Amino acid sequence: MSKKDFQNVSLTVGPALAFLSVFFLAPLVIILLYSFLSRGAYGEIEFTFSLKNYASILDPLYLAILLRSLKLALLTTLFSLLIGYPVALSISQMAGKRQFIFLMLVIIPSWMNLLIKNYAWMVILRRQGLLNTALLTAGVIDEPLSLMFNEPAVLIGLAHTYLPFMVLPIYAALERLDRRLIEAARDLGANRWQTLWRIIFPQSIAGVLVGSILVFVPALGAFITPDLLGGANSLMVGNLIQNQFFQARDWPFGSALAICLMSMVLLALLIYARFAGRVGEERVL
Amino acid sequence: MSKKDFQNVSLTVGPALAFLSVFFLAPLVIILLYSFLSRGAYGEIEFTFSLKNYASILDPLYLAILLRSLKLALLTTLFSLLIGYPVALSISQMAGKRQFIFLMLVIIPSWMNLLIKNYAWMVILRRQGLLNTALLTAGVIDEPLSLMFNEPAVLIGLAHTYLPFMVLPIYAALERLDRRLIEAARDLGANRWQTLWRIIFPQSIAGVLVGSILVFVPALGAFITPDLLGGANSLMVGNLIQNQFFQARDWPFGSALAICLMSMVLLALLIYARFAGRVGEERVL
Amino acid sequence: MSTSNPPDILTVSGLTKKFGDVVAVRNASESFRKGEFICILGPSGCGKSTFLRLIAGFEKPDAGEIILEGKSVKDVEPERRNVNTVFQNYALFPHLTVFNNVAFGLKMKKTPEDEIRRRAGEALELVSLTKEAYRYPRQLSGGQQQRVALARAIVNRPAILLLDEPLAALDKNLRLAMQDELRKIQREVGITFLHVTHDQTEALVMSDRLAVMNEGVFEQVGPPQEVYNRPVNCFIAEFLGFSNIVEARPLDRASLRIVLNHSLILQVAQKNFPRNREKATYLVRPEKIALHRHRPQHETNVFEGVLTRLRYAGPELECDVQIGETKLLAQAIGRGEPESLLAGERVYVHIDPADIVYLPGDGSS
Amino acid sequence: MSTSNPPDILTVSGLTKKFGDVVAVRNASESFRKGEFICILGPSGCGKSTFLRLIAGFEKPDAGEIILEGKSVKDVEPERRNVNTVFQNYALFPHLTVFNNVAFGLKMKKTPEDEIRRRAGEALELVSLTKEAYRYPRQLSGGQQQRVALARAIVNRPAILLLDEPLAALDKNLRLAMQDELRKIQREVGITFLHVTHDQTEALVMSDRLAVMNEGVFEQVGPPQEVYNRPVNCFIAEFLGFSNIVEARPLDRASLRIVLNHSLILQVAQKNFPRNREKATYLVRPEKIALHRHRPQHETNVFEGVLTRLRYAGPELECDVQIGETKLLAQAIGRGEPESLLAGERVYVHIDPADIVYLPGDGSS
Repeated sequence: MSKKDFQNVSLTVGPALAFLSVFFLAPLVIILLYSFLSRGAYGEIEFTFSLKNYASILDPLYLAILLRSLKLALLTTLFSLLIGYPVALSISQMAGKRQFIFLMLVIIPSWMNLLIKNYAWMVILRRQGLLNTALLTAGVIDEPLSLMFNEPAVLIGLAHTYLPFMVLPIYAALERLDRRLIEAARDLGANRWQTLWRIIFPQSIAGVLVGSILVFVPALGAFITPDLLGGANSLMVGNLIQNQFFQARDWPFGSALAICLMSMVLLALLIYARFAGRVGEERVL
Repeated sequence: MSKKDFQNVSLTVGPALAFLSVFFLAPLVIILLYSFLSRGAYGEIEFTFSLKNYASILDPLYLAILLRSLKLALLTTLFSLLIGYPVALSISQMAGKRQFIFLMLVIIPSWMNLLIKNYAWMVILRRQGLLNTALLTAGVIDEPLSLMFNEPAVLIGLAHTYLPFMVLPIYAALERLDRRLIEAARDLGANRWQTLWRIIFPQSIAGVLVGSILVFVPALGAFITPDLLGGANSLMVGNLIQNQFFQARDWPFGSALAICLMSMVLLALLIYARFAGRVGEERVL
Repeated sequence: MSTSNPPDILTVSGLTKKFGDVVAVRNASESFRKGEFICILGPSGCGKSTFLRLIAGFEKPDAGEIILEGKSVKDVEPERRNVNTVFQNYALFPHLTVFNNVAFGLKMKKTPEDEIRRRAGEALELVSLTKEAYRYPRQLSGGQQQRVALARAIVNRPAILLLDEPLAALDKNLRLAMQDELRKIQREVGITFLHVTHDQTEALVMSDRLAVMNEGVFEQVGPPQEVYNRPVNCFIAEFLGFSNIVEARPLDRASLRIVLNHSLILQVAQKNFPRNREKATYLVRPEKIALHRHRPQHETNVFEGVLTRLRYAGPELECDVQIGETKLLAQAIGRGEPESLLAGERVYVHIDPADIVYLPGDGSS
Repeated sequence: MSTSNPPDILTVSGLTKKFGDVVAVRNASESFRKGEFICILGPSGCGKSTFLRLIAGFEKPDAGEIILEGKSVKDVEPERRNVNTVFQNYALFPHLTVFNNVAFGLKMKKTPEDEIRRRAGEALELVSLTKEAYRYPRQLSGGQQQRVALARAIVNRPAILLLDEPLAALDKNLRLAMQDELRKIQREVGITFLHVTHDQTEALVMSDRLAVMNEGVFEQVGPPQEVYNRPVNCFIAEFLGFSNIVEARPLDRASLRIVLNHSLILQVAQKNFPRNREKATYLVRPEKIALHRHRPQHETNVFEGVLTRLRYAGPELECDVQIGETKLLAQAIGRGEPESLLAGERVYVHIDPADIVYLPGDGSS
């Protein structure tokens, strides 16, 4: 039965589909519209078109937060890649049963609630936390260190949260890799490191790109981790949005920030699509 | 080069791997340990072993919240399946270009920040929101309805958040489906609905199971959506945990609740593994 | 068609199917009789599978008519056509047991439970899989899966069974065995088999009638020996096996002599003398060329040549022979005199006039 | 080995490789000479690919020795062995151009830039792919990819080229053409080729020496005609083609006669008379059995029989002949008298005494 022929069935679910497009797109449209409105004196919405919300984003205070978000998201991606690639490679080279166990070790904690993960880090890093207690007891330090409420703490929290999203696509790419390519490289005189760098890595680029985008996008919009592990100096754009909607009650400005965040995500996706397209050309085989 | 032979490379990344296992497992172990400790008078931790945190969970107030979480997670899964399956089927039957567009329509909003999605729903559902305004203007109602701060609002928010995780695995399963099986069914006298029910659906069960687990697990641990869209009567276990760590400062009890949540997730995963195993037996071909 | 033949069960006329700009099947017209075993043979992409899919109803024709058992089925859905298909990779339902696969068609037709049990049981017996009834397809070997696919189709007693390269996925020995088994089963059930293949030997060995397809057109339809020995054009000649294709001019109608390459004078059979006075194309199959160390007596068409190359391929011997400017490929069986020949030796070539076959479809312009 | 032969380039002795309980290669000992084209033929799973992988260094032997150009390479890493492999599905690097694929081996050896350009250019010329140098593998046809794989290996001038079923993925006509091209290239470069295949005809046609492998053991090694005509056991006889395998008892050593099935008395050649007094196993290749309508004169081993079945397979004719209680398969070429025979006809069977081959490896206990 041809695809065309099956459209009778499609027709019957067509309405569901139309409903869904709205369901998915509606929030986007609403936020976009709101971003051009203004906040009244008591937090109510004034229905007048204005670009002032977008102008406000250019305030150095907000710009600094946007740039910090970008920096932390990029660092999280880089950090995850540097740790994730060797881990993925190492797992992909293991024998069947060991491979399964280590994969589970990577996957299962990612099922763990984000809250729980972050609280665990608080337990470790806070002033009266495990690390300070250990160091004090061991006599390495005299008074507790400030390990929390700074950017490194946010970075650790984010990397911990998103690392599995880096490891899994790279692992998948390495698993798909034709083992005979490795044999062919060795056969032609390449030693192990030459094989890794000239054959294995280029063949896993697609996984690296997918992993990077899967880490970068949620890291950019993160708000719980910077809220819990970061201090006032480590706010990210997600916190700013949350703040505008919840505390400041400036919904139009919050919407403009949200649109700004989504534009950055879209930009990242476009860059990814461009790279992926170029890599794809050399990988379609 | 055999797998064994490659272990020279593995050895070099072995430390990274060991480090990671700890990195992944440490939070789990810490939370587990804390759950057996007690809260002191001022929120500090008392290092005495006790099971009383687990006993406290049996308090009817907490049990009700646990059961509500379970109910909402199950309903979210069911709701997503009922909407998601026809959508996935419909997309899988489309021609190449249209298929791509509709897939993007499902995927792109899922990149949208969870906060933004929930705020959009607040914009629609709140007392002075779009829906009430529209209904009032149209004269359908005389005074604003209470559309928010109840379980249905949480359900809508959760389904909206997790629906893509249901659609994509089902779509993937349907795409993998050998089109000749459909032709064979028609050839043997099955009409379109018989083909759908007797051939297509059984062949996509694996996708349905993956989708269900991908929706159920995060829905069970959700805390932002019930926080924003649900009221005091729609709290879920995620909120409870957040509350214990942040407001009540009873970390040991929060840890016990976290362990309880993770046990429920683990149980769901075990049930899934059991089903998947059984389906797998008939699908390995 | 003589009245003693069985009635036509399927007739297609002017059948055409395009995919975009590509014409997959072009104006095909042909009739198939009840109980025939027909092989449709052609290179990949020749349209043979599309032809089968048009008959099954998986594709809708752009033009033409399909008459099945006297009724047009052009606009009938696949599930309402009295034909069944054996798919190339079997397309067995992986979630159903062998028995439920075979019973599927009967269940769809709401056949009573006990009749289903009886008929599916008979079909499984026919393909010797009674013991495997409650296994799943993945637990069977390739050959067994192939037999399940056959039973699943035959159990519905279709007017025509369509087979889409059903043996292509099997290895050589199993394929040979299944060829015999398929023919045996076809004779037992008496259903018309329309069997699509790209394997020349398979088509020659199995078919009652062989239809050679190329670029969407039936080039020649007939008994396999006839198509092999008297192809109508170069394409069929070369597709069906090794061949020497030569151009020649008529020399003398009375003595039936023609000239090859301006030098070699050959006598041909009456029916092979070219219709026109210009050049014509001829086929000489390599196995029709006899090689001798000593000049054979009392024979026409004997030439002296040199054996330039020998290729030893098990039972057969392939030889390149140079006769003046003409190079011919000869094939002999590895026994007796031919086996003792050596490369570089002088040999005498003998070609029976009846084995020099005129190809009407080429070069006769 | 006579001194006029080229020197041995590779010698394996007692080579054994196990995977768990499965012995893939069992105590293999054999020498290969410089410039030889050797085919290793065997059914799938016989260990032939493992043998190749042991030579290449992808697997480490459990026992035995590998001497390459006079030195043991048993413990040498693959990248340091002077052998190169053409992989079954080519294993071309998809992210590198054709040129960079071919140049890869030279780059790894830190060959100067201009020498790389010259030698890779020559290698591409050898396989007629100069124009495709800057394409990517996926832009090439299967046959072209195969030639890139060949160039990529040959450019390194290895002592031995290992070919792991390099033609298996090509379709029939291309495979035949590549067989000729591979042999031509091998003669030009003069490198020893170790070519693994499961295709009997390919092995018979291509090899200088044929090594038949079964269950990890080299069963017979020799020139292809010798292995085909004088196999040492049933397995080789049946694996290399159709065969009549019969049991017989010696009757009279003086007249070299043996008895088949207690009834048929056959004369055999001196070398084929059984060594012992008990029963022996014989092979008669179907193509060695001649069928005649009239009794041939002045011949030994002529029997009267009935033609029970004819199978027409293009150039060949396969016939089942019943002689008393003995059923034989005969193969004839479709020309002259055999082609005119009909099923059910009485025929005279003639078998040359030299064509009744004693199989020393079976039934001689």
